[in-house]
Order: sequence, then structure tokens, then C-alpha cells
Amino acid sequence: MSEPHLSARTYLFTWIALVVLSALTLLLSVAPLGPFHVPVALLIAGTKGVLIVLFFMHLVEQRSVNRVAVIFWLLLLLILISLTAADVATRSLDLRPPVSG
Amino acid sequence: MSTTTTPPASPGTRRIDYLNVETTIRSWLTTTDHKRIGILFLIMTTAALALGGVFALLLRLELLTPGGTFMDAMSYNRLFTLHGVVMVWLFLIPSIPGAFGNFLLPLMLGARDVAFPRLNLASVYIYAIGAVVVLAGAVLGGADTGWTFYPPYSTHTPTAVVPVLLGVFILGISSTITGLNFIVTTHTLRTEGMTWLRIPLFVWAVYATSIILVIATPVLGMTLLLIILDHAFRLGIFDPALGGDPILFQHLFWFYSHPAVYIMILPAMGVMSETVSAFAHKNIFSYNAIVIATLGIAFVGFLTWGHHMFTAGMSVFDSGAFGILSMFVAIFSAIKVFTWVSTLYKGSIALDAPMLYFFGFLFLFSFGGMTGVAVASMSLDVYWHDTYFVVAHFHFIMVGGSMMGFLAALHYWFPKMFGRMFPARSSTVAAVLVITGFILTFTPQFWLGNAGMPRRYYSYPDRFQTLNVISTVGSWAITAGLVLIGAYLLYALRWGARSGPNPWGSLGFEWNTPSPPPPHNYEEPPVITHQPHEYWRTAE
Amino acid sequence: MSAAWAFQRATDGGGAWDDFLNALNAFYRRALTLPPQASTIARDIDGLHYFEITIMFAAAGLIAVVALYFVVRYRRRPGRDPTPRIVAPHWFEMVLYAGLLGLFVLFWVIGFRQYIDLSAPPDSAVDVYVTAKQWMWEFAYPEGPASAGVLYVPAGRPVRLHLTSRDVIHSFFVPDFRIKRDAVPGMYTTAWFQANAPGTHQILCTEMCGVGHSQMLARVVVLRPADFETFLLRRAPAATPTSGRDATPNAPPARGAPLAVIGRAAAARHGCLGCHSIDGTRRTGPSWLGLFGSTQLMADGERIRVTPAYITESMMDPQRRIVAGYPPVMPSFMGQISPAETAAIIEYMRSLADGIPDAEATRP
Amino acid sequence: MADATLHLRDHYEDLAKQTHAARLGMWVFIGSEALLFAALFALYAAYRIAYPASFRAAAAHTNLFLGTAMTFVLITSSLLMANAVLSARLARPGRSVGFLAGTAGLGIIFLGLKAVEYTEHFRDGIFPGAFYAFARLPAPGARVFFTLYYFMTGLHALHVAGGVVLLAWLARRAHRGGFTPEYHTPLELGGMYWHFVDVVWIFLWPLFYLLR
Ligand code: HEA
Ligand code: HEA
Ligand code: HEC
Ligand code: CUA
Ligand SMILES: [Cu+2]
Repeated sequence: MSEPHLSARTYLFTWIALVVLSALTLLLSVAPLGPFHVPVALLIAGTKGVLIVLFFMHLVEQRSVNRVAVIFWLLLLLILISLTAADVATRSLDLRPPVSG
Repeated sequence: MSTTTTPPASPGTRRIDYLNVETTIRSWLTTTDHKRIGILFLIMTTAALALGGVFALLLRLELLTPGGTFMDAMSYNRLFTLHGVVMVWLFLIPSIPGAFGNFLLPLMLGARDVAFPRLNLASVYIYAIGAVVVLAGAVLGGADTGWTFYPPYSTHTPTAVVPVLLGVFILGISSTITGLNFIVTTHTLRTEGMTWLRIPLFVWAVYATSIILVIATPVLGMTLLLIILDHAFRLGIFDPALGGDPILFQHLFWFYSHPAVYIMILPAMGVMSETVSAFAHKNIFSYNAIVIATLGIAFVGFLTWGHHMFTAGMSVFDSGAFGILSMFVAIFSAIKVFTWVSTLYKGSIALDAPMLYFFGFLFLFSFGGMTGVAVASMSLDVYWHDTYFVVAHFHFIMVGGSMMGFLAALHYWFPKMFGRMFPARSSTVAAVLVITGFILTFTPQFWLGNAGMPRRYYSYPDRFQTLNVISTVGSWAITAGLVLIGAYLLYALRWGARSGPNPWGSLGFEWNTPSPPPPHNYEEPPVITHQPHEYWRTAE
Repeated sequence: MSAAWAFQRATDGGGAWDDFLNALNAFYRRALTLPPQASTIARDIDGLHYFEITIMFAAAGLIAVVALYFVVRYRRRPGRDPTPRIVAPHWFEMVLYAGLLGLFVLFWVIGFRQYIDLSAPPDSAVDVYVTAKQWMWEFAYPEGPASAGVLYVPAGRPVRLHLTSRDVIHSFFVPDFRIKRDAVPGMYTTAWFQANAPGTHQILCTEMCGVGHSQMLARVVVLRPADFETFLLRRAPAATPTSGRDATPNAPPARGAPLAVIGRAAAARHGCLGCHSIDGTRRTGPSWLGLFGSTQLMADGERIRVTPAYITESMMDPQRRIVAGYPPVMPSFMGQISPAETAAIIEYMRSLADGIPDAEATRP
Repeated sequence: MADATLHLRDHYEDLAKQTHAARLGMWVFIGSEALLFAALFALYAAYRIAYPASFRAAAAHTNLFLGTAMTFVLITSSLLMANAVLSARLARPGRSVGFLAGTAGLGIIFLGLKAVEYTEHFRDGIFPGAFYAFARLPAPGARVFFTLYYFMTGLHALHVAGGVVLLAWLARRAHRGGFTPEYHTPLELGGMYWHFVDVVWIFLWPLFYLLR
């Protein structure tokens, strides 16, 4: 009853991709990216995470409900982080209407 | 393990059910039968209700006079903290899911047990350990922070917050396990023909609750751990003296605790959906609407936590965002209320005890929920925040809503669980007592809040006394009702009339088994061909 | 459109319509046990309150009546079973829920507008510095006077409160003004109000802060504007501050500027910036860049964290503790700097805490 | 011995369904774990916005070399772990044990590096919370950075340590022939856990070492 599964080659390629991406972030961390340092680093980290989840953790070969579960918890994780950070980021924002009577 | 199916004894002797299959204490303490685990949770959470209720009575007694009545300020502060902690984490969150969810989920889905029975047993013990730790903390001096544990007060108070926090942390693990179990059960153990749109609404409610449990609880756990680390080892991350920002604690706390209020109401809503169909003998007016609203609450409920922080110093932008999102979540509850009322239309309504609680719920939850919308209106919350208006709001929902749901469930499924009926007359009297007592206790608190009385006040200005006295007297009526319920249910356990398999003539799937159900629920997996509660079919 | 706007207009001018609104206001206020409306914003907020509560009673009444009718009409009787199959017509559900959502959004729009009003003080406001600590309220004015337990404000003028706390979170609540704001240690929050008329109003603490929480009461005394001026003069300390306002590079900031900006001006005015740089360079005294919240080594080997308390001490009694590597030359500013200015300077230092130079101040 | 039905519990219809349940349960559990870390990530985001300069300065004081080494150690361990599961699927329990041992070994190396790093910081007076006494970065933002650093990497290291124990147990079971191509659910779930811990580190690495 053995299911179809990923091969050793896929794993090896995944690993190579991870190594390359890690080296890339390392290089980019000294590049003059200005304000884009954080988003770029997080984007690369995110890509690496997705690779691991899909291949090492076999999400590609599993039932779609598992994919939905992963997407759902990712979404909530982002909500938690962004709405909390948004508070600190916008504390000095002035929302007064331009001319207040 | 309960795989040892005892062969039925010779005909004429008692039918084997989950209660009499084995009767030793040991068999109860090592059981992996979801029904027995449900009963264990029922016993423990009811005890928690009684304990929290005693704390509440003491609170109300103290508030009889403006100054000190019979205790000092410190004791009062500890009492309302314990009242909140016990009611929320020991009673309300585990009650309906732990007791009725465990008992009913497999029965309703046509399964023989939950997905992970041993984990399920573990959750009972973890709950018990957590409860013991909380109570030990109470004995060691208790916490005086309120159930919200805001730093820097919670990290500086000399009281025993650490054990209380630790206990809550442990209770969180228990509810996460319960949630995990229910999610997987719903996905994998549905019997043949049980498509997603045939799942009983109570299961949907518990399923949505479970999603909230597994996602929100870890955040609470982490947050409480950070407070523990600060209090015990001065490793403060929220401490302004160390560069921290105490408002961030509030964000993390409410990221859990707002969804947690839906953990507390969704199961009760599920009970109501079942109750109203069963006692009006009527199909639910719109099954899909209830399902959508249930999932909608579970999801949008995660986006509204900031409405507890409108005066806290949060940015105006964030406040506005949380304000509008709170309005969105309310619409889903409105959908449910409307659907329940419409279900009554052309029904065949029997006013048994569960149905009385349904009406109590309908009215009190609606009103409490609407006052929720009022406090979510941002400028009004600036006025009402941390006044008795908020206390009234959440007791309307948590007592008038969730506790009524608990009581309805208790009465509706009592025959299912024990095969016996409770005395009808007493149950009516008790329901009326509880509901009127409730109104008497908590309606005055809206006025108190309007008049500007802050909550967590040991003493208060004289002008608030009259309303406080009324509220205290009301709490005695609730108590009378609840004690009466306790008394006749205990009586019925032993001496109640035999109920037969389905005393209410309900078409819920759980009634397809005998009452009380046999150890393995179904001999053969049932095949489901339609939604539950399709009463029009009884004509065919 | 909404009751809230109507109420806003009703306060000024006569006319039958306004009389009606005033009567309505009086009725609702009594029925809902609301306290007096003693600030300019109170009546608007109550207007929204009446509007929502009316709709809620209507909705609750409707639910109760319909449910009751169904119970009576469809109670279980022989022949009632089986019940017919009835499912919701979709268009009806849609219209109902869209309408409700529209209503909720309307609540939000009004509430949020008022909330913005509540959080945006007019520029002309009188500033008061409010410090909460277990279990009392202290008030200080830029002009010098300070008081504990009683907040004196003028009638008819906006008053802006800069709130902070010395220990745990407290919350400043004046029911009669319909305002409430947390006083959080480590930061300044603001609230404002404009009292309508002279009188006295209660202040309560609404954030759990320990055994004295319910005793943490104080009063707002609203004075006639003239009396308020007298109060300021009478309470001002003898040694009047400010030496050579003209000598400073920065003009005094307009009222309504953030506290840190006020602090920068005060620091310049009192000559702090002559000895203390704000860009990290070392002058007579240590630079303020990144100073706040840091831990400094004292001449006697002690390590001290730069907290508001320590900064205050450094200003009033600089010789008490000397930073290692610096001469003990800093003069005492006791009696020369008002508590309000102290708060503002501290706030300014806090704005430099992260080590980012103050771009505006260093501009030539 | 390799009778798969031995592992079938009586409330499931068949093993496929039971395996599916186990995997789904694991994903749900990992979701919970992710949210546990998310609370700390949210704090990191908020404080980074509040103290941008201090955070950059402080990140320059963590050991980039060690951090990078740890990254490569963990991703390589993940490769080994994936192969351990694969070997079980291909009915080669011996190789499975070897891969597991390798994975656990790398986990231990990771913890060793972490210990070296912590010791270094302690020497500089970098402690969390009230004990922070790093003379070169006295600003409050740096204190917050390092407190978070200890909480997040510490929690992560606890997870790695737990993972190593788990791997040892799995290796023992594999060694005794406990896993077959048909039934190796514990091994697979253990692997998922290990990979998840790796993913967490993949985010910690830039946040604490790279973004200077
Ligand atoms: C089971 C628990 C529960 C539930 C379900 C809710 C539901 C809601 N709550 Fe409540 N809440 C609490 C428990 C709960 N709450 C607790 C414990 C606190 C205090 C915490 C503390 O500080 O200690 C609190 C506090 C609280 C606050 C903060 C108050 C403050 O401290 O300043 C706010 C603010 O927005 C709020 C809003 C809401 C809203 C909008 C809903 C909505 O989900 C309600 C939706 C329901 C309805 C709207 C009713 C049905 C609809 C109709 C009948 C249609 C007609 C409706 C209208 C015309 C309006 N709640
Ligand atoms: C589920 C939640 C829940 C429930 C059910 C209740 C129930 C009650 N609560 Fe509580 N309450 C909270 C949750 C709850 N509360 C929370 C979260 C707070 C905030 C705490 C904080 O500020 O931090 C609070 C705060 C709070 C306050 C405000 C304290 C303050 O701010 O100073 C008051 C005051 O009146 C109060 C009163 C009551 C009363 C009279 C009841 C009554 O309804 C209780 C009636 C129940 C009984 C009397 C038990 C009797 C039962 C039995 C004897 C068992 C029978 C036996 C069997 C069935 C076998 N509560
Ligand atoms: C004559 C020069 C001079 C003036 C003017 C001056 N200071 Fe200082 N200040 C010093 C010196 C020198 C020190 C270091 C020695 C000590 O601690 O007293 C110092 C130390 C301090 C410290 C403690 C810093 C630390 O690193 O711990 C603070 C805070 C401070 N000053 C604030 C002020 C404020 C506010 C003003 C203006 C109201 C001011 N100073 C005006 C010279 C001055
Ligand atoms: Cu100060 Cu409560
Ligand atoms: Cu909420």
C-alpha cells in the first residue's frame, strides 16, 4: 500500500536550493539595499521555508486539506504580526481631517 | 484499552452501556472512551462553576455597601481575579467542548471514538493538573491582577501570580489537545454518507471552536510565559524600565482572549442550533447560513482584538481598523439569531427545560451582543471601558449566553447520557429562577456603568449603592436556581424515570444509538443519507 | 442623518426643534442614568449612545415579540407534526444582512469620527502634565504650579493632558467629560477636553493598579478663565525661570507641538545643549544621543540606569552622582525648570534613546 | 512482524485513513507551534520598528560566522532527516538508522555552537532583561534586542534539544525494525517536527544575524 513518494534526487535538489538561497541572503546582507534589506531577507527566508514545507515535509504529496491548514495558520500568523506591528508603526500618525471645525 | 468487548449477557439482563460495562474507579480513571471522558469533564467543570459561583457571591456580598463590607481590598482583588480565572479557564472554555463535545462528537459523526483517544485522556489529566496548580496559587495567596494580567502590575505585584499563570498555561495545553483531537476527528472519522453539509450544527460549532483553540492558545501560552519570566527572574520584555512597551502585552493577550470569547460562545451556539430544531421539530431555517456564520466568526474573530485597547494608548489608525473589524464579526451573530428565530416559524414547539434556556439565550445573548456592538463603537467605548457596562456586557453573553447553553445542553442530553429523565416541574421552576435572577443581577450593572462606576472597585461612591443592592439580591436568585438544578439532576441520576432511547423525539444523529449508548456507540457504522433534523420527512 | 449630528446642533440657538432635542436629551440622560454633560464633546457622544441604544431596544423588542408569537402560535399540539420544510429565501437573507451591516458601519463611522476628535486636541489647548502613581494623581503646568489630587482648569478653553505613570498602568477617567485615557509608564499619552462651565467633577482610576485602585480618586475643578489666570500666578514658584529666551537658536514651539519638541526648545532655552550634544559628540557633559534608558558608569564605580527619576535628579542635584570621566561642573537647575519642562526634556531625551540623531535640531 | 494492521486502531476503517489522521494532527500541532513562535516574532517586529537603529547595531554584535554555520548545519540535517524517512519507505531500515543518527549528530553540533555563542555573549555582559550589562551598547533598544534574542533562540534551542531526544528514540525503534514501507508514521511525524524547527531557524538567522 506504499504511496507514491518523492525521490532522493528531489531532496538533494531541495537542499542545493536551500544552500544557494542561504548564500544569496548572506551576500545581499552586505549589498546596499537601503530600506529593502528586511523585505528581501524575509522573502528569501520565506522561499526557503516553502521549499522545506513542500518537499521535506511532503506537503506536495499530501491531501489538500493539509495544504489548507498550513495556509490558514500562516495567514493568522501574519495577522498577528502585522496588526501588532502596525500599532507601533502608526502611533505618531495624525488622522485628523485636514480642516477640523 | 477498551477493546475487550464484553459479549452481551443472556437475554433479559441489563443492556451493556458505557456506564455499566465496567464500574471500578480505576476503569474511569484509565478510560479512553470519549463518553466517559466527557463525563469526567462534566464533573470537573461543574465543580469549577460552583467554585467560581461562590467567589461571585462573595464579590456581590462585598459590594452590598459602598465601603468595606466584610473583607479588605486585597481579598476583594484576589477574589475577582480568581472568579474570572476559574470561570473562564476552568469552567467556560473546557465545559461545553470538553463535556458535550467529547460525548457527542463521535456519536454525531457515526464514529466509534475520537481520533486520538489516549491524547484525549491525557487532556483530562492535564486539565486536572492545571486546575490544581491554579487553586494552589489561590491558596498560596492568589493573584490580584484581574484575569487580564496586565503588566507592569502583574510583574510587580507581591501576590502569587506565578502559580496562577502557570496553571492557566497548563490548562491551555489541555484545551489545545482537545481542539486538535476534534479537528482531526471531524476530518477523518465521519461515517459513510456524512458529507460536510450533513454534519450536525453542533459539530460545526465545536469544529470552529477547535480551530480557534489550536491557533490562539499557544499565543496566550507564550505571553503568560513571558510574564512568568519577568515576575520570577526579572527577564522583562514588557517592562518600560527596561525599554519595553507594556501595550504590546495587551496586543498578544487579546489576540488570544478575544477569539477566546468565541471559544466560549460558539459551542453554546451549536447547542442552540440543535435545541431549537429538536424542540420545535423543525428543520433549521438555513443550515448553510449557520455554517458560514460559524466559520466566519472563527476567522473574523481573530481580527478584532484591539477593541479592548481603545483607551490604552494604541495608535488611532490601529484603533480604527479594529473598530470596523469588530463590526464585521457582529454580523455573523446576527445571522444566527435571525436563523434561530425563523426556525420556530411553523414549528411544533415544546417548552421543555432546554427550550426555556433557548429562549433565555436568544434574548440575553442578543442583548448582550448588541451592547457589544455598542462598546465597539469607539467613542462610546472610551466612556464605557472598564466600567460596569462592560461587566454587564460580558455577563449577558457569558452567563446569559454561554451558561444558558451549558444548561440547555445539560438538560437536552441528560437522558442521552444517563438514560433517565429529570423532574419536569422542578426544571421549569429552576429555569425561570435562573433567568429572572440573571436579569435582576446584571441589568442594573448597565446603569451602573452608564453612571460611571468603574469595575474592579472594592469600594465605590455612595451614589451607586441602590443599583448594587439590587444586583446582589439578584445573584441570590441565580444561586437558588442553580442549586435546585444541581439537586434534581443528582436525584434524577438515581431515581429519575427511565427515559427510553429518545424521549424528545429528536432527529439528531446522536439519538440513533440507545441511551445511554453502548461502549462502542455503533455496532455497524451507520450510513447517513440526509441532514439531521429533517422533520418533514417523518411524514414519509 | 444621525441623532449625533442633530444633537450637536441643538446646543446652540432656540427654536421648537431645539427645545424638543433638549427635552429628548434630558429624558434619555435620566433614563440611562448618565452623569451631567460637562464637556463640549459629552453631548455628541451621548447622542450616539441614544441612537444605538434605541435601535438595540427596538431589535431586542422585535426578537422577543416575534419569538413569543411563534411560541404561542406554534406550540406543540396534536396534528402539528410533521412540520413543513421551510428554508430561507436567499434574497431576503441578503437584504437583511446587508442592511444590518450598513447600520453597523454607520455606527463605526460616527464612533470613529468622535474618537478622532477625542484623540486630537486643538492647537490652542492649555497643557497639563498628569502623573499617576500608586495611588494618586499629580498635575503640573508649564507655567510652574503643580498640585496633587486637584486638577484646576479654565472653563471654555480646551485643556490637553499629557499622561504618564511612575509605576503601573492607571487610567484617567472623568465621567462628566466622557473621557478616559490610560496613563502608561514609559510613555506619554494624551487626552483633552473643554469644560463647559465652572464646577467640580470626579476623577476615577479605571485600570486595576493594586489595593488602592478604588481609592485613587481626584477632582477636576473648573475655574472661570480669570480665576484660572490668578491660580497660575499665585501657584507659580518664586524663582521665575527662563534666562534669555532670545539667546536660543530655536524659537519656542507652538502650543500643540509634540512633547519632545517642547522639550528640545526647553533644553535649548536653559542652556543644556551648550554642554550636552545631541549627535553623539562629547562636550562638557555626556551626549544625550542614546543616553536615555542606557546604563552609565558613575565615578564611584556604581552602574546606574538613566531613568526619568535619575534625569530629574541630575537636573536638580547634579553633584549627587557624577558620571565617570566627566568633571562635576553641571549647575543645579532646582527652582528654575518647571515640572512640565522637566517632563518635556525627559521626553526629548527619550526621543533620542534609540541613537538616531534629531534631524530637525541638527539642521543649520 | 511487518504486519501493518497491527498498528490499526479499532476506530479507523483502514490504515490509510489512520495515517491521514496522524498527518493532519501533526500539521495542526505544527500550526500551534508556529503561533507559539509568532508571539515572539510579533514582539520582534514591533520593537524593531520602535528601535530601528539599536536593532541594527545590536545585530552587528551577534556572531555572524556561528549563525551562518548553524544555518548550514540545520539545513543539512533536514536533508538527512528526509532521507531517513525515504529509506524507511524503501524498506532499508539500516540506512534509516544511519541517517537518523546523522541528523541527531548535527542537532547536537547545533546545540554545541549555540552554547559557544551564549558563552561568548555572557563574557561581554550580554544577559537578558534586567541583567543586561553590555558596555558598548547601553541603549535600551539593544537590551530589548538581546532579551528577544535569548527568548527566541533559547526557545528554538529547546525545540532542537527535544528533537534530538525524539530522533534518538526513533532511531532505536527503527533499529529494532519498527518501521516498514507500509507503516512508519512516527518516523514521518518526527521528521515533520524536525523540519519545522529548521524553518524557524531560517527566519531567526536573518533577523538576528544578517539585518545589521
Ligand atoms: C462569550 C463571550 C463574549 C462574546 C461572544 C462577546 C461578543 C462581542 N463583544 Fe465582548 N467581551 C467579553 C466577552 C464576549 N464578548 C468579555 C469577557 C469582555 C471583557 C474582557 C475584560 O476586559 O475583562 C468583553 C469586552 C468587549 C469589549 C471591550 C470593552 C472594554 O473593555 O472597553 C468590546 C469592544 O468592542 C466587545 C465587543 C464585542 C462584540 C462586538 C461582540 C460581538 O461578537 C457580538 C455580536 C452579537 C450580536 C450583535 C447580537 C446578535 C445580533 C442581533 C440580534 C442583530 C441586531 C443587532 C444590532 C441592531 C446591533 N466586548
Ligand atoms: C463564565 C464566566 C462567568 C460567569 C458564569 C460569571 C458569573 C457571575 N459573575 Fe462574573 N466575571 C467573569 C466571568 C463570569 N462571571 C469575569 C471574566 C469577570 C472579570 C474578572 C476581572 O475583572 O478580572 C467577572 C467579574 C465579575 C464581577 C465584577 C467584579 C469587579 O469588577 O469588581 C461581578 C460583580 O458583580 C461578577 C458577578 C458574577 C455573578 C453574580 C455571577 C453569577 O452568575 C454566578 C452564579 C453561579 C453560582 C452561584 C454557582 C452556583 C452553582 C452551584 C452551587 C452548582 C450546583 C451544582 C451542580 C450543578 C451539581 N463577576
Ligand atoms: C556647565 C555645563 C552643563 C550644563 C549647562 C548642563 N549640564 Fe548636564 N552635565 C554636565 C556634566 C559635566 C555632566 C557629567 C557629570 C555629572 O554627572 O554631573 C552632566 C550630566 C548630566 C546628566 C547625567 C548624564 C549621564 O550620563 O548620566 C543629565 C541627565 C544632565 N546632565 C542633564 C542636563 C540638563 C537637562 C541640563 C539643562 C537643564 C543640563 N544637563 C545642563 C554639564 C552640564
Ligand atoms: Cu490607579 Cu487604578
Ligand atoms: Cu473582544
